[in-house]
Amino acid sequence: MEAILTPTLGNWLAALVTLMLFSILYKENPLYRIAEHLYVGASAAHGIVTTWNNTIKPAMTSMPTKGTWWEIIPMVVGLLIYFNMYRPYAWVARIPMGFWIGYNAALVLSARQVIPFLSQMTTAIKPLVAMTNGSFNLTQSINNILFVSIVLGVLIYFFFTVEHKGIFKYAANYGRLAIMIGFGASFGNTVMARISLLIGRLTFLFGNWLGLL
Amino acid sequence: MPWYKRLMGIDRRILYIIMVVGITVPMFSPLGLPVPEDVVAQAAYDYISNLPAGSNVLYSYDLSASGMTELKPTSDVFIDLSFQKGHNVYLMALWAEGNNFSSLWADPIAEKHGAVYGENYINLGFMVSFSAFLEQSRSDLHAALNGGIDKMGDKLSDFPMMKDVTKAADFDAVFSFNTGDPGPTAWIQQWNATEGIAILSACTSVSTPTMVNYYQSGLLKGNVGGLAGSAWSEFLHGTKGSATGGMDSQSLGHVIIILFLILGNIGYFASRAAGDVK
Amino acid sequence: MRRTLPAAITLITGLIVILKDIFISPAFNKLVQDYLVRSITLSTATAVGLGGISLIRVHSRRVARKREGWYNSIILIFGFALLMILGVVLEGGHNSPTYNWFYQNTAVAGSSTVFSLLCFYIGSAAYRAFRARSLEAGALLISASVVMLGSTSIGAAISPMLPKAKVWIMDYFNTPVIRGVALGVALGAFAQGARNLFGIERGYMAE
Amino acid sequence: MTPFMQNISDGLRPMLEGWLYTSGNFGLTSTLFLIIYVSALLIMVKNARTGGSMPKVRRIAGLDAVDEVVGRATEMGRPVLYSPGIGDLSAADTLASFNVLGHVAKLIAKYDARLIVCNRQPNVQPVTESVVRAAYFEVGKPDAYREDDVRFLTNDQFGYAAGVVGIMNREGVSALVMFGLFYAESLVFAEAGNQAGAIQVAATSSTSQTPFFIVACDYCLIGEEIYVAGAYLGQDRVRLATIVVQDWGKQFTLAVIVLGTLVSTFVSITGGKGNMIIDLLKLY
Repeated sequence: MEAILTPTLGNWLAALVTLMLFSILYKENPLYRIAEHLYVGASAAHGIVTTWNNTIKPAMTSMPTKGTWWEIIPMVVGLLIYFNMYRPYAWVARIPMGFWIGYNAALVLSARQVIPFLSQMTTAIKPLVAMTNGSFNLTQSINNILFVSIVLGVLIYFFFTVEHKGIFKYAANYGRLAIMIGFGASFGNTVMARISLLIGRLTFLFGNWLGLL
Repeated sequence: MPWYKRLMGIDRRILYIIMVVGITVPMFSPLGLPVPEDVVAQAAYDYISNLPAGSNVLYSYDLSASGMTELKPTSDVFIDLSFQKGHNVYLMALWAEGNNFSSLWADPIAEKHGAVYGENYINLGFMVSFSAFLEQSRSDLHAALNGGIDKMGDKLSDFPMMKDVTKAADFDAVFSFNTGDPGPTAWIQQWNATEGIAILSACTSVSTPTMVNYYQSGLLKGNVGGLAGSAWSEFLHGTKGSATGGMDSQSLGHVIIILFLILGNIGYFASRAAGDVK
Repeated sequence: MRRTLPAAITLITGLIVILKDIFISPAFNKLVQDYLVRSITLSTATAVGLGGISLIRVHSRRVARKREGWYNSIILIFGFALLMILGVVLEGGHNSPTYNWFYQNTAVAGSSTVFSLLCFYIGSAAYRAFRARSLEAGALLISASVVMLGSTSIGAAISPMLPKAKVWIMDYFNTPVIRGVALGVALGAFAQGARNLFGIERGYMAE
Repeated sequence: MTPFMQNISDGLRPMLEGWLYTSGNFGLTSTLFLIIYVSALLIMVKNARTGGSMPKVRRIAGLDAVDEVVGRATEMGRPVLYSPGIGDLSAADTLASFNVLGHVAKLIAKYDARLIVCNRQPNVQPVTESVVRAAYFEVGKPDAYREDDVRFLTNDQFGYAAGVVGIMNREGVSALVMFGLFYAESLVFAEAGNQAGAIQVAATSSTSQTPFFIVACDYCLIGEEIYVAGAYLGQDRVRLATIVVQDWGKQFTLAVIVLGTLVSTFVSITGGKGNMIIDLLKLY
């Protein structure tokens, strides 16, 4: 098999898939559809194959040797989810769903998540009057005031049960403006990553495939 | 049609062509602009280079192919650095795709240093359920690693470098090359919050603000953010890799996007002045 | 039975996990680890085929009824079946060279390509949607431009102030905004977890 | 740490060690916070169930848009595409998304329009199926539910994105409703959606993706707003009650930061060291 499936042929296939998917930039077309369907099908299979090889198969082969027969129970519980496709007994599928949701909801709500929350709170605290070596530091003070006031403004913006009126209105508007500036910065800071991706793809096309680089 | 209407209605496909050309040209003839300094990447570099020889450093490839351009240069630099400093290098992946890259990127460097598998470095493979792994490894690392096997399926207990490493706390630092979750957040929540293990990260520039935030909160010891961070770590390491070269395409790409932004706004304000839009 | 049993399972499972996080008892912790966490892994793994079944069901029906674009569905089923068979039958499964050849050159190539489309979309979004319609939109636009220029070598060449302005915006606007939003998000997420745990929200059980 | 807090912390350590949370952390403030927060939540829920008075929730523009967008889609006779994001069940955003999906599905069922749901996670797929089926059942049109319209695409992040873009174009989707955890594919959906002529409403708690949604989508929810969406859209008293507790949490956070900042400023001016408020919080 390896004799036929050479790296060069592989590069051709990958380049074909790449160009067909890029064609969506022109408009949706039959070539895009072919690549899209191939990609979706292959990657969907990959998810199942890796789960089978990494989890289910090892668990089943180790049952007789390690005596972990109890593992059949959670596997059967997992299989109950397939009842979801059979309408009259679809409710049976709620058993694994309930199990997963319980576990995951608890992960969302655990003391472990509270620690980063409290830690973030401590880092929002800064002295409004900053001193460096015993003397007043104006720039740092202004920056600190800006920092703390933005955190507070943003928090107030997210008050849902307090009507945005009076001082709250000003604070919330200030928070919202800060959110826009902050998110604008995030946007600008992302451009670099996106260009990197295109560089990576162009390097593949011009270098690995056409050998021009 | 008035000029401003034409300016507002440029076909997006023309914009796309301009972008491809602008980014491709420097790939063939570099402009040679200087690399800007990056203090957070510097912190990561300093942290790893200050770990004494014999430290156990876990490099986790929590990434998909999309992170290749930005993360491979960093991986090259840090794996090389760790071998130079005589660390024990542990490789693993929280992402299935990362499992390929851990070998693809690190093995050539290990070979260059003449490192012995199982003594100087080892590949622990891919963890299907990251949350289960991170949890279980706190008490029993070997069991958590796919039931005690390495990437190739060999028994961990046969390797000398796994003898004294039996729980998460035995690692001195974890370095996550990541393109999303599970990544540093998971490591911090599970290993840093509970075991106090130092976590470092190399991320794409999308996640950089979040990671810098973590760094400032002390949750991360350092972060190599995006191509700029990679280029700076190449500079610190004294190598000129693909990150340094890619920075030129970056500069041009940024300028083009800003030009689009300005063009769009000129068109918008002109038509507003003409009373066409409110 | 149809509602109480799943709700009870949710609550009990959740409480065990929460208790484990609060009180450290090594024996209890190990028990939860060895059985509960492992059960989650296994039950999720056995359920993974459901997605595949849904996908193949939709597309095989499309082929059977010769609906528009049915030949694309054949390609999808082909790609799916090929990797399924190779991944299960071949020695080494998804680590075997043959499997990897197909996977790398279809799915991985596809992944990098679709991801890199973002570069183009950022360009068209900058042109189309980034208009200073209001004070807020203007603020968004200006901070994005400054940060964009400040990130690259060209920005530094235009004015040494730009990289400094970028760092200042990131440190004193971006960071506190993300922190403020994250604090709210954390509180919201706790409430969301509690609503699901205590069965206050269970839309999937209405039938 | 201030000497006073150091004494307290040293005194408490032997008592708590081996019991509360972890070896590295105290687990004191985190546990306390969790217990108080959840208790407050449960008390408010009980209060709401027995008919206590409820504060009003302010308007959230992005959420009001959901009904409008679905309505417009119906008028045009084109389908609505719903994405619950790419997170699995362990993401709070995904859990929040189910409630919004339920609301959207009910509207669609009522208007006899068409809803397409695209999933990326195998274990989210059955839950969304149940939610949509339940919604059709509740509206009294169980037979109008089409199982082929709640689809699983692929576990692959960008494979999922490629699939959604294709479906958007081929099915002539008029509106794209995205509630859940999104990563880089956010902008692919938003821009490709725009090019396909769909109106977009988006919500995610991910701070790295919200900027793209703000720029490229017609309506966008920010941060915590996604966690109030279900209650807001359903106008359900019991769930609205939990929003009040979320607000108390924020007021508490605000108070702590203000107090901490005052102490910090005082310490800074007098040239002292440490901050008791921070030390106290750090008993987490």
